[in-house]
Amino acid sequence: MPQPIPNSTADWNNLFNLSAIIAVIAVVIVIGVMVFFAVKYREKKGQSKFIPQIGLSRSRAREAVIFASISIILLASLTVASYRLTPNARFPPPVSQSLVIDVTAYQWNFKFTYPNGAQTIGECYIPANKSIIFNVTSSDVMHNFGLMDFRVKIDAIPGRYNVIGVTTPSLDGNSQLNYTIRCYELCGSIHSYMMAPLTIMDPTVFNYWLANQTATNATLPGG
Amino acid sequence: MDVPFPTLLLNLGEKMPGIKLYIGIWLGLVVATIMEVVIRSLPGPASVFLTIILLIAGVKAIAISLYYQNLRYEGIRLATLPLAAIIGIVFLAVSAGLTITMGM
Amino acid sequence: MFFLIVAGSLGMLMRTQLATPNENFLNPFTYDQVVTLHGLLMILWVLTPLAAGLANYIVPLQIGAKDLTFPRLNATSYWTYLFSGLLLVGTVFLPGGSANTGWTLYAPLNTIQFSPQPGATLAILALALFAVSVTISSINFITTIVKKRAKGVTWTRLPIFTWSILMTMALALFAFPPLAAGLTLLTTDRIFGTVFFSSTQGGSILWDELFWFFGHPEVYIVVLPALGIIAEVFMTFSKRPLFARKIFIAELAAVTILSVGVWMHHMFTTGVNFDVLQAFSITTMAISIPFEGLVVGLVLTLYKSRIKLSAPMLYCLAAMFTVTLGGVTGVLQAFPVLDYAFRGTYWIVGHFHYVMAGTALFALIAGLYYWWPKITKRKYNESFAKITFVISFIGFNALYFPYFFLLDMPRRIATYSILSGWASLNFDATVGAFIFGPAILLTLLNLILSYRKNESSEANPWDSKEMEWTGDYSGTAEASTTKDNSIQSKNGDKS
Amino acid sequence: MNDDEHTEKSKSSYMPLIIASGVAIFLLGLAIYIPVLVAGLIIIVAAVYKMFKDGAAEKFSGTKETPEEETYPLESVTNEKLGLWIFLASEILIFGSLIIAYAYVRVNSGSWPIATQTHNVFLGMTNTIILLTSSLAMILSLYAIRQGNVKGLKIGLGSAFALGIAFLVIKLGFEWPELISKGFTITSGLPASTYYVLTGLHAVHVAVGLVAVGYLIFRAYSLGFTSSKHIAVENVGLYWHFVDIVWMFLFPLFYLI
Repeated sequence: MPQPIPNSTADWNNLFNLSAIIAVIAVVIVIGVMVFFAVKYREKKGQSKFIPQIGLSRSRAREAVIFASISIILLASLTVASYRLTPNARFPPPVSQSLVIDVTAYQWNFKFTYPNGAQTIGECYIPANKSIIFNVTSSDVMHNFGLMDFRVKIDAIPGRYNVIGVTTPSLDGNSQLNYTIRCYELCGSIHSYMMAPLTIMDPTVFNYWLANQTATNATLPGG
Repeated sequence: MDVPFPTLLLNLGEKMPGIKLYIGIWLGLVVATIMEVVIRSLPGPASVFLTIILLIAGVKAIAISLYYQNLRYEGIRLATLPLAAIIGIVFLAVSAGLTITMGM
Repeated sequence: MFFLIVAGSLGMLMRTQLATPNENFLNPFTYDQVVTLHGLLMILWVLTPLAAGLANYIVPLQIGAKDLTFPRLNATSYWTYLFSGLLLVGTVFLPGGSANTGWTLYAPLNTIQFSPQPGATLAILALALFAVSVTISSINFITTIVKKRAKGVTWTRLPIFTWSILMTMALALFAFPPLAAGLTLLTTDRIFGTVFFSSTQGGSILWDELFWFFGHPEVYIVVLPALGIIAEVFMTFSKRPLFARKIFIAELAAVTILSVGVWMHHMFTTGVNFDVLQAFSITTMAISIPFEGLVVGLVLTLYKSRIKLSAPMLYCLAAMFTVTLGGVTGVLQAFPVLDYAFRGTYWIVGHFHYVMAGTALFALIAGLYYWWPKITKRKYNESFAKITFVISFIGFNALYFPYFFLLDMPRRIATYSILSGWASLNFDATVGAFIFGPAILLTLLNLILSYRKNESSEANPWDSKEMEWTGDYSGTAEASTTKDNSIQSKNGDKS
Repeated sequence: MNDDEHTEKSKSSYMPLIIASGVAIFLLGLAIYIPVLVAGLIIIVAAVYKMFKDGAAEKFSGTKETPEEETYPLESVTNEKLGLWIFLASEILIFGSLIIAYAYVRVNSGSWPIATQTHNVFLGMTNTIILLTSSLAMILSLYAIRQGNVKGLKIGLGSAFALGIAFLVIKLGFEWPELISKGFTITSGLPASTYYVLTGLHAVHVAVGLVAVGYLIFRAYSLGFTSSKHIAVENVGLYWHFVDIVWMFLFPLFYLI
């Protein structure tokens, strides 16, 4: 059964497609016109070098303004759209309604600390249908907590806590959902291998698992 | 762009005030320096010190650049260079400052 | 040139490494060094000085000066540049190797704790020396352009390329000192044990600020001369005046000024105050507007013209393509929310390779071809040039276009697993690299060969109207029309 | 870039090459092996001395613009002065960035030692006044030579030089040892780092300025300046005053606040 697409990803894809389409259109127009000119006005054999002047001495303020205003309108609309999405990641719902997980990145792995003090290294388990807040920091160099399946990233910076929030999708039929957390900032030799599986489980299963964690405060084998 | 430039301005760089002015400025600078130290020794909130003392420092710097570096007589066009640099620095300072104080 | 080849081959090494999953052609540490050196050399030691080198010869000609104002300083700048580059390349041979931090040298990975090898220190010092060199030459160029224009070369008649160089140098003057400051702090950190960037009191954000305050203008330092060259070549080969010349210059100026005010879009994911970031995302979009104006102006220059598709023209058309593509992808990154996904991925790599490797390199090659007869009095092999152009353009796109689909592949990873599904695209890219690299080498070969068989070219092979070719700086021909905003249009009339 | 080489050849001087290589070797040593650094230093000193001897520093100055050049909007400014001001602009940016870095880490780190307890305010103030006085001496010497008064020039330059030396002696000879004895060494955390780096870099600038002033004195005695020919005096003066201005900010930032 296919894994559901998280909301944040869906929104992101919409915005991306929208702007990508606009971008592609822009490129096609500009380049198309350029190539068209380049071909149409190509210098032909035996053609006189004399070309009739069309009023090019005149300033082109009007055209410039028109082009500028078109692009301003496009950009402004996209901006509004993008700012409507942004807060989901940067300003997640209040802590009271969400599960807060402290993430400590270090060379070269992630350590996840759950509200009840349980810790996992190199793998993360979160419940479905819940807003999760990752409280990201680093214990040595600058890393990046990248969750591309949710289209969110935040830098893990020593001496600083950065918050990133995601809302996990519902399992709809899957026993669990598997995603990958990657480091997206060059952090040393093993950077390429610095990743951690993110497993989304059914909330009850998750609570049971978490309870077990506290009971035997065993940290799972690191990945 | 190509306006003929008044020739009397051409040797402004050479024009210099009297020797007395220089010594006067120097006295002023020394007094300002001592004032900074005195102000520091006065009781009061640190933020006030900071503003006052930095203001004095700024005034001193301006005085030096205007008279000793002769900017006052070079005309504004040359002064635009340091001004541009200072504007850039202020911009960097403000942006960087915002990232500290309000950073989450 | 030498550095171009070195850096290029480093790039090839990387592509070889990434051609197939789980490749062990380079070990990760070596790979990181290769990444770092490739970035530093290409951006700083190749693209920036290539433009400066051209300008060094062309700008005096365009403004009718005998030479730059301070020949000695010019020489000093050149030698410091050369030695700094040699130092950087030399770091490879040191025990412990070179810097392995990527060209952004992010703190605190760049501190002595995390990259203890002396090579890293030397690389940083080389960078500082380079900054000195650039500052010297920017002083020289600005003074020259302001003070040494021949009679008649008023600001209105100043050629576009000279304009672009003037702005480039002003930008360099702004951008490099903060970098130098950051490098000073970093050096003292590494040598005298100060704790700026190893401290957790905002050390690494501080580096971001200082570095990107330099880093983003640097992009424009690389791109502005390219635009200048494109404008010159378009004017010459389409026999048309530049479309709306004054507006073009104004847009150049706008880009220059704005480019100082956008650097924080490199820090969208550092989690600093979000309002500031949004402000910077707006400035970033603001800068795209004059930039778009430049591109449109260039395209409309071709309207109703007589285009001669010589090699320089072809390269400029290619550069226009890449700058447009790179530009729009850049605009997408201006949105913080989109950038959350883009940051540190191969999408970014593709974007700035289109802007830098594409636009800058193609335009600079165009400039070399265009001014070659002027500089060396030699004719290069036109058809050979066209062939190499086609090859390199195909190779370029085969190399960098796949990057836009590697949206979730982290940059600067030495290898990746077969499961990631990145293998095929990476293989394409590598194939492209092995087309692109040799093509560039052939281009250089072509230029060198033109030396060997000394078939001298006529004074003005493109029968250009530009001053460096005609050698007429008086402007008397246009004296009647100083109000006219476009000198070349009158030239067109007379022709 | 071939074009640079072309310029270099046409000017046929190896001084730039020597200086550049000297600096490069210096940095090499700084990074790897200190004795190499000394070698680089020797090369630089030798080059500078050579320049003193044949007054090559004058040759670094630009070619004069002929009257039929467009120089708008800076007609009244000589090329050298313009170049120097551009250089000063970049210096402003460097020191500005450093001060920003200082403020940044200072605000970010919660606790910061009280300046007046760490640093010797009296020495700092003395140094400030010394620098101010040397600036005065500098400008007065320029004033003197504009009047054609060579003796005044020599006195002015001499006193400026002496005061600069005094500044360095107080800073490196008294202040830093005192601080280090207090355990306020360069490796002891951010306050020390910022202090030593900023004031150290400023001290380096003072030293460079001293070399330049020394060159002026040398010139004043050997080739001599006249009321019409003294661009070097003015430009070195500009630099000297700039170093002074920087200290105007460093002093309160480190000693008072």
